[in-house]
Amino acid sequence: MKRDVLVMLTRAPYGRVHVPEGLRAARGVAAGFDRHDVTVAFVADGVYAAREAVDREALNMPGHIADLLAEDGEMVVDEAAMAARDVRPAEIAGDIAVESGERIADRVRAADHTLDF
Amino acid sequence: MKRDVLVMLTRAPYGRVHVPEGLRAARGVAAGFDRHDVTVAFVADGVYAAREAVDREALNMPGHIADLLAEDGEMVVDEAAMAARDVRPAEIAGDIAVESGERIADRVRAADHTLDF
Amino acid sequence: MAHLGFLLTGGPFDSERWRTAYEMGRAALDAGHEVTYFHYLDGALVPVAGQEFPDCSDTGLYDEMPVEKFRELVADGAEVICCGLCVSARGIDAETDYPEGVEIGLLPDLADMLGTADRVISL
Amino acid sequence: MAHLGFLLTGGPFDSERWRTAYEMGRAALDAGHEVTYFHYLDGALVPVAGQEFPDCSDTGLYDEMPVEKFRELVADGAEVICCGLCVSARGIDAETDYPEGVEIGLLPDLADMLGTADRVISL
Amino acid sequence: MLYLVDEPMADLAFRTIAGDEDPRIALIQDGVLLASRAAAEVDAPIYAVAKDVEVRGVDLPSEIEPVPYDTLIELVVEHETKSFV
Amino acid sequence: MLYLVDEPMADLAFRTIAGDEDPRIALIQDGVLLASRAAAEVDAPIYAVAKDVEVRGVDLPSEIEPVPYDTLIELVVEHETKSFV
Repeated sequence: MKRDVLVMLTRAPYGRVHVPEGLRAARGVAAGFDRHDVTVAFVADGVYAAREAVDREALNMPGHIADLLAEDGEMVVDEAAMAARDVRPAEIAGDIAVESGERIADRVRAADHTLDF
Repeated sequence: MKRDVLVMLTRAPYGRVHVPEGLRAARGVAAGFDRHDVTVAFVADGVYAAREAVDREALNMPGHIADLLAEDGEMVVDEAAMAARDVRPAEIAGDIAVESGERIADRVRAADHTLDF
Repeated sequence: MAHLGFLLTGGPFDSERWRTAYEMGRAALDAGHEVTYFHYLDGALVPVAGQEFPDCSDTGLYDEMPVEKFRELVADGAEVICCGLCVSARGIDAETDYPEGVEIGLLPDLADMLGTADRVISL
Repeated sequence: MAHLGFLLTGGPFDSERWRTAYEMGRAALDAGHEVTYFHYLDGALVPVAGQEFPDCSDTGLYDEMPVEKFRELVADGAEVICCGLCVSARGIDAETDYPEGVEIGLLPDLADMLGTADRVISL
Repeated sequence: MLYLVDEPMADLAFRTIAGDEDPRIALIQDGVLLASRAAAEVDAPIYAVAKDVEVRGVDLPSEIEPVPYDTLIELVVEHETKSFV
Repeated sequence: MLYLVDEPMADLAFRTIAGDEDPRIALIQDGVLLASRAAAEVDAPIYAVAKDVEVRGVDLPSEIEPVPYDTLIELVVEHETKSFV
């Protein structure tokens, strides 16, 4: 059955595999038999990975993101988590939508399943 | 050469091996050839492990602590980290000395080597 | 009967998540539910055979080693799938390092679990 | 010449600490210093042979796998000791799973490192 | 909805719970250390995994009910569940 | 004394540094995200591991000097070192 899946990236990106491998999982479940609807949310320390200035190549992100977008996945970032870490909306990469803390919480409640990495 | 070694336990105890294995390392280096002077400091989330109420048996702590004390090791806990986590001095186990945040910082600076787990 | 899926990304020594996954799966099997595990990232290290720890408490986290707990779950009907890519990254030889019944899968297996399970718990 | 000791407790996929340990050791060897590593806890997973990751960036964390980095350090004179107890707990077979030159030790080796090294960096 | 709550994701968890009209909360792992905060912030049924409470020696506020794993599974099966673990 | 500082132990690190009359600080790993705090709190030489700064895209305050690993090792050999990593 096709599901609404929210994939939460919760950790600071560099030095661990969670952001790239979470993105790999996101596009993997978007591309599987059921073609789930997948949204990736950068939350908690994961918001650092949503910044334009991070070296996506060094983080092994570009291929997974291209595949995710090709499967109609979308990417959002939690403004409440950004504010707590002094990350400004202007710093966020253009392919990631800044959404309010309430909107992110709405997405968690509305999803059929959530995964976190 | 005999050294002053400060072993810092930094993580909440249950569910990971860092507290018991950090204690194992502490008594191991206290018992080695040089018989280093070893102090174990419960700092950051490690202060939870210094509470009287934790189940030391379930945390695999008693044997390592007995060995450490037999080697003249001592155990201290960081009051500043306790305060940040709402842990009161009355909650701390009797074999662990509560020391001020400044005193713990003094110990870090004075040690020949620090290890953290 | 419900179908519970667990995504386990924690390793055997750095968090309690493997143990929570075991306890919840154990209770679910006992209640007659269907249980599937997808082990991803350091979760692939959990069911590695040959784990030995000499002096752990009977009441503690390692009353038995993680691999023994998951061997038991497999014997009682749980499906345990480890992500093949994560297995290779960690230098695990699935043939010799995993107990019988632990399967190697890929992300489409996670996608299937998301499609069929009534509940998915990410640990 | 100085003697630098590193205590590494982080695993190969959960933090940058293995990579920092490598980079600092690499720089220390290049400057003519003596380098000893004591791998403890998940640090014992770092130099496990056979790690394969298909598609990592040349500029990233895994331009080579952790085991290759430590193989190189051993070849260039670093002493790499893995805690035997941690090795057993993780189901690692030291004979077949570690590259040549990676030694198995115990806590007295850590005590010796503390006694002889000019600097000890805990990672 | 049932929410499993551990410490690392607690901020997002409590924010999500705040917008739910009929939440149930199960504190799990180090999440049992949040017992006082949960009791103060949330007006809803709150459970805590008994094993996790016992090993950590946490004094639960009276409104939080310790539950064994089989009760936790009953809650999970009964309610849609979101995990913050 | 030279202090290596990463995020998880930052509170104890800055407290320890505050009582040192002649400290040097090297921000490392996610510790480079603390650049603004370090520059504001500490009146002492502050370094940051250049590779860690670059991959994270951190704008360093002008008083913090990015250093490669070989410079970091020179600093370690020159000064007693305490690690908060």
